[in-house]
Amino acid sequence: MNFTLFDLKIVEYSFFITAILVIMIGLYGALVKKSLIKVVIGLSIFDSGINLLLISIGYITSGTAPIFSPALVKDMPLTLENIKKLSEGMVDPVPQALVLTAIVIGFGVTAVALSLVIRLYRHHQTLNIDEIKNLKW
Amino acid sequence: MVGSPVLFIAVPLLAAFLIPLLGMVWKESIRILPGLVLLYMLVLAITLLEQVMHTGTIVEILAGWKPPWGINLVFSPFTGILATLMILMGFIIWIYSYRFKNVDFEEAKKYFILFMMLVTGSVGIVLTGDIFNQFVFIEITSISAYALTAFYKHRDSAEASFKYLMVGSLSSMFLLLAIILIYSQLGTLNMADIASKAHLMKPEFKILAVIFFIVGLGIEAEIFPLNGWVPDAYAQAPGPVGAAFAGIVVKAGVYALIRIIFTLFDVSGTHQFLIVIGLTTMIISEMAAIRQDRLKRMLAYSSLGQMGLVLVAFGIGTEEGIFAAMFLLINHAIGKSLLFLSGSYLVYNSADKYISETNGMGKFLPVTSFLFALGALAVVGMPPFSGFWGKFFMMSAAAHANMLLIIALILSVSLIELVYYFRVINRIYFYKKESHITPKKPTVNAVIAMATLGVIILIIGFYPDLISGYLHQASQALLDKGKYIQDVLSTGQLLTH
Amino acid sequence: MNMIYILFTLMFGGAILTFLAHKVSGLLRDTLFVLTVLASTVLFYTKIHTGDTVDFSISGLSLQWGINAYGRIFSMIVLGLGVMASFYSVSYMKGKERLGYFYFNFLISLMSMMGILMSHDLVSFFIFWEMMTWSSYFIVIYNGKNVQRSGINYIIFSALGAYAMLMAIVMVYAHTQSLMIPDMMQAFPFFPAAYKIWLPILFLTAFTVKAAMMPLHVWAPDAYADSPMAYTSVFSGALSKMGIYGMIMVFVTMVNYLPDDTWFRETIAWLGAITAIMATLWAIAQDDARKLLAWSSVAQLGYIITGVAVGTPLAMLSALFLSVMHALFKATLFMAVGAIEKQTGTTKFTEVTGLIRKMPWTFISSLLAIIGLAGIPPLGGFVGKWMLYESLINSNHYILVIAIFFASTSAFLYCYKFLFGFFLGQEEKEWEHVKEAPALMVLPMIIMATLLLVFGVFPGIVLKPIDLGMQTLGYSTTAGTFWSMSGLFNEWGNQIMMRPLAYAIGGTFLFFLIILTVKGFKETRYVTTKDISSSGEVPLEHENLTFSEGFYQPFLRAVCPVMKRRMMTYYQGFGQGMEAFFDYLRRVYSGNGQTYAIYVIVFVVILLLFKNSLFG
Amino acid sequence: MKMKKILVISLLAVFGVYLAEVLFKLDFGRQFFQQGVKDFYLITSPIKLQVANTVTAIVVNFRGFDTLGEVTVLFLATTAMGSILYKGRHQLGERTVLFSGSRIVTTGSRLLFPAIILLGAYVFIHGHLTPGGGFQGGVIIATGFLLMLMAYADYTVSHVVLSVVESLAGITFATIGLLGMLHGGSFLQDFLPNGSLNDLLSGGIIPIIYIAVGFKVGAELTGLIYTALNEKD
Repeated sequence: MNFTLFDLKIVEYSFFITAILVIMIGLYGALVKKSLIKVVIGLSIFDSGINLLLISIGYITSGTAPIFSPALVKDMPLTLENIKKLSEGMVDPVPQALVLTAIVIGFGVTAVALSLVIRLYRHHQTLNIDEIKNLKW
Repeated sequence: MVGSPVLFIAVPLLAAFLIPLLGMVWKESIRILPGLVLLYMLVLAITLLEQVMHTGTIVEILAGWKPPWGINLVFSPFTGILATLMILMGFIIWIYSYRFKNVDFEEAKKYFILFMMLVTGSVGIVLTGDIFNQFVFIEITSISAYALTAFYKHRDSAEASFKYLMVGSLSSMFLLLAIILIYSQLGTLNMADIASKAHLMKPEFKILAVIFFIVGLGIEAEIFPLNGWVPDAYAQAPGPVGAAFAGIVVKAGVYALIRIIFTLFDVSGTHQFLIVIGLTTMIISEMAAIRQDRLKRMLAYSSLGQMGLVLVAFGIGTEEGIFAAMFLLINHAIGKSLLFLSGSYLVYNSADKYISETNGMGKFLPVTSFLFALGALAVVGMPPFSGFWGKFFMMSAAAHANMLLIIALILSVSLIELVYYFRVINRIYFYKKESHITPKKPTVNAVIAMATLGVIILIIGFYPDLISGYLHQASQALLDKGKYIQDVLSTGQLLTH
Repeated sequence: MNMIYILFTLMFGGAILTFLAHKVSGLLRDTLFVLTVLASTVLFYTKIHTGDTVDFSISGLSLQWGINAYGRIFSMIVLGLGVMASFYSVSYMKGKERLGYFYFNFLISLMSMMGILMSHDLVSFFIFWEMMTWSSYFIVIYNGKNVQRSGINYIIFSALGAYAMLMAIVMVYAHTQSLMIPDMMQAFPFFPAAYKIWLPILFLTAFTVKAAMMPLHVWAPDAYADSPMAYTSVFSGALSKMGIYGMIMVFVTMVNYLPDDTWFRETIAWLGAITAIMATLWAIAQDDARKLLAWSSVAQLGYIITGVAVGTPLAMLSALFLSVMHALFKATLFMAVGAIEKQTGTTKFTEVTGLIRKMPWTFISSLLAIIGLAGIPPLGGFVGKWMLYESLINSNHYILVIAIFFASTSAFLYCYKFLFGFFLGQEEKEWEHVKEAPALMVLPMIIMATLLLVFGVFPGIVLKPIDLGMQTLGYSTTAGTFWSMSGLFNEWGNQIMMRPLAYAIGGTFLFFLIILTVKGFKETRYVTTKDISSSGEVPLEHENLTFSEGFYQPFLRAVCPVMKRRMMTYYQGFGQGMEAFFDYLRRVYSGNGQTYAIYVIVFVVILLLFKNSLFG
Repeated sequence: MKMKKILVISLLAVFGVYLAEVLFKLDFGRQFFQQGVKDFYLITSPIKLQVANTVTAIVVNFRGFDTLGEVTVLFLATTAMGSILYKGRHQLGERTVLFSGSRIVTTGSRLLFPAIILLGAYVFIHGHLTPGGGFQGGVIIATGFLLMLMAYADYTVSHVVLSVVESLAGITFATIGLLGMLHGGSFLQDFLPNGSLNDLLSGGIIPIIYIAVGFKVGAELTGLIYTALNEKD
């Protein structure tokens, strides 16, 4: 019997487990930490967790990158059948495209968040989120 | 053929990229160009709307790929009306804020770019037929909104914006989670395709996706436990931006939520959930509104309450209910924007915006005060202004669905709303002006913008037929899920193969 | 274009033009205002006939306007008072601020009252009802006194009523798919049992608010007293009658079909009676003429409500007749108070005395109105009250009769207070300069007082249209049984020989009038309040020795246990409790961004935990 | 405070368990759906578009509209940051980092800078052939500028140039979209000859858009860094 690491359920799902753990850590940071910077870091980690989850959705066991590189298509005519056969071993490209967008958006949000933190520090002279609540009720 | 729906996105984006360049050459252009773009969009929207009402939904394919492979925009009667409403509000608010930050070129440039993108993002949310694309537009809208909320430098606006950002980024994460779940099951992102394949999803995935969508979009649609940021953001943002939030952004959020619930999945219980959550939102925010001593916060809470009412109306789920919801939506967009626009002149002087600052303004700012009162009457649903019809249709839809208890609850909450609006009107007209306040006369363009909104309120109030035909078609379009799927999936020629 | 459209266009256009004319010139504004009222009255009476209707539809709702004989009774009150009050207000409001605003709302409220009477469908009824509410609200707060109190009370209660009505309307609409009032009447007997109970209750909530019935009356005294007197005459005279208009319709079309309607009628009748008693007592306790009249209005409406609730043909006749009479005498009285306020600047009995010789015309019209109010023959009030007593006795409501009789008798006390406080008593130096009010103010009062006399003597003039109206409602004609037009004194009370009694009363009245006048001219010595000495001391100038100070103290002490509990305190307590609760509740918006984020997660977790019961 | 921690942890535990419960129903490493859009992309991209990197084909062509939105998000983020940190016309910010690096650092940076830029350009030009693309290349370029800004205390980047570059790049993207509309009837439609697979000049509009995106992202990220760096009270 050809036993590989991937036969273990826990290893097989390690991507998901890691992603969920990263999400939890990020959320914990965002919800509990007092420092605004840490809150932003927490949100950013949360974002990474989601991105990890997104990318692992598209994974296919021992799949290749969805690129028809010269080495791959070297000596076969580009017929529909050949391409189909090649594409069966490739991982799903769509989550990769989506994650690219998600990362960029996450980056944009983080940039805005950090600039807001600078403003808040300027205004309140503190980064403690519990002290920044002039607006309430 | 004036154009196609994609121009609603492409033209303002092009203009947004152009503004920094043009601004170097001709400074006034940064103010004029957004207006021209919005005007063009308005003309386009009205033309397309007229066309759609007669010939049926326009589905525009992008990049030459037929759905579900490419992204597509859907200009149906339902989305078309919302898009037109948003663009109209955007244009009016542009008129209002034409002289905004008159002295500071850099700030004005950023304001106009961000504002235009706020409108464009909201229109994109409404028009797009792809969930991931919707997510991108939600982010465009949100980032513009964060920046606009924090626009004033010497107030607590950064605090409000940070709260908005915290909750907002959670919202986008949950949206992504929902998209991941859907993609993992169906391998597609197109709304119509998802809707037609929804039965293939495992139920636990479907329900989890619905929950994450409700949370993610609920933050944009401002439902109860997720709306803590709303009063802060509305109150701290500049007046026109507050109006845009109430008139444009929240509408997009509600649209997205409604689209998910009505079209994407056929999960039972979502309609009842909408009703419950709408009622909770309405009750709690109206209760909070009556205890406010700051005008803009009061308006913000009131806006929450109104949106709760809209959700209840959507939750009824019948054609009548959706019609009523659309009516309420339009009324709220116009009325609440008018309140924000005129209200910000009534409390122009201080950053605190206490309601007591409006005392006696009726004498000094007669037109603004009058329009404020008009907006308040429209929002509380006094006949013969536009709000009444929305309220009436809503009530009669609920009665048809045999939800008498809900009617009673809504009406008793409306009583609270009535009280605080009339308290403000009383102050404006019958109190003595506080001595340290110097009234600020509205500029001409502001008066024009506010008066336009006032006239719309009166016209709809006296002649609701003007829009009710469109709204009936719109509500049918929303309900007819099969037609939506067919319209989208049968569009266009597959340009390859 | 149909005349009905023209009527509404005229009134609405007139209102807007008047509002705009305010910016141009005062004279133009006044002219336009009076012309609008006059023109619409003329139009209504010459061009619009009973039975005229117009149909139209808005957003798929088919609506209908028209006028029937029943509406005509009330249109008489609305337009008649409208014309009188418009002349009066031109003079009364002279020199005040924001007249454009005042006249605009005045005309809108007249228009909406006509609209209520001419609506044959529930939606336009509701629209006009709400327009009436806000236009009158804007006038209530016009003076700027107690704006947050009286104004907000008024709007809360009105809205409470209006929303109850809206709910009833949508229930009817959902059930019958039609908004027409006649359709509703026809369909009512076939409604489900729960609807049969709730519909009348909801409608009555709306109408009794405007008619100021007991638990919902608290807005009325303040609102009546705080609005300008020129409008209060319409407010109390005509606007409150819209509540009666609606109540009668509810009783005729709905309560009659209740399987067991006795308890319903009894409850409302008793509420009306209690309103009458309590409001009378409160009226007696007032020192301000506005408040006194306001409470008195509430009391009078209580009788009318009792009449409506009892619902026999005679009771209904009396209620409608009393409505017309109340409009006349209460409007006259409010106008008189307005005239006094205009001339002296105050309306307190404790400050003004002895105006009889200075304002004789005001006095005479007030006198007639007071007599009418107190129900003394030969004025209109007597006829109405007599019919009310009779109907109550005929329908075996003996205790109710006693209650009404008690209220009615106690009303003499405040009537006297009003008359005595203002007009009789010593003349004060302070008021020497006071002159009679301008002719434009006096004339409407005189006209109305005269009408009161005429209607009292010839009640048939009023009873005939009322009878027509009641036939529209489904009553058989009362002309032959209760009254007819034959003879000088109409034989409206054929069960009782009225004629000798009336002659006797008339004779006595005339006798005393002549004797007292002659005696009065001969023997009266005019003194001031300071013309006394008590315990060897002459009172100082600033001491208030007016007779009206502490008027009726013993009586009030006797009834004070009843008056200790005021409805208002309960409402206030409720309101404060609610606001405290709201204040507590809004603390969920803690102001901390992190808390809001935690709410999001809490929400997610709740949804996840209950996902199986929420979504299936 | 402790309460809050416990509350959050328990909430997160519930959330995580539910999420895991659902995700573990997926067979990791296998395709979970029958007729997804990905098969179409994988086949069409090399055959019709002649694009070797399917991800790029999706990002720029199939879902090019998303990318336009994404570029807009970045553009808005820079605008937003500028707006949020803006202090008024006459108050220019001061550099936070006031000291230069040592001679070795500065020289090394100067040496590396062209190489980094070149790498970035390579990455975005070859976006349709190899892993990478406009965003990645743009980020690499921005790191080059970051290096320079960190190494030199007085290194400045012209805001005007950045803004012109980013505007022009954005306009290029939008204009190509509109040209596609003129040419073929739909926005962002490919209207250029596609060439052949794995050639540098293949894939129609994809290289052009990715070059524009590369410039734009590079300029925007540099702008963001520069704005944030000049934030000192």
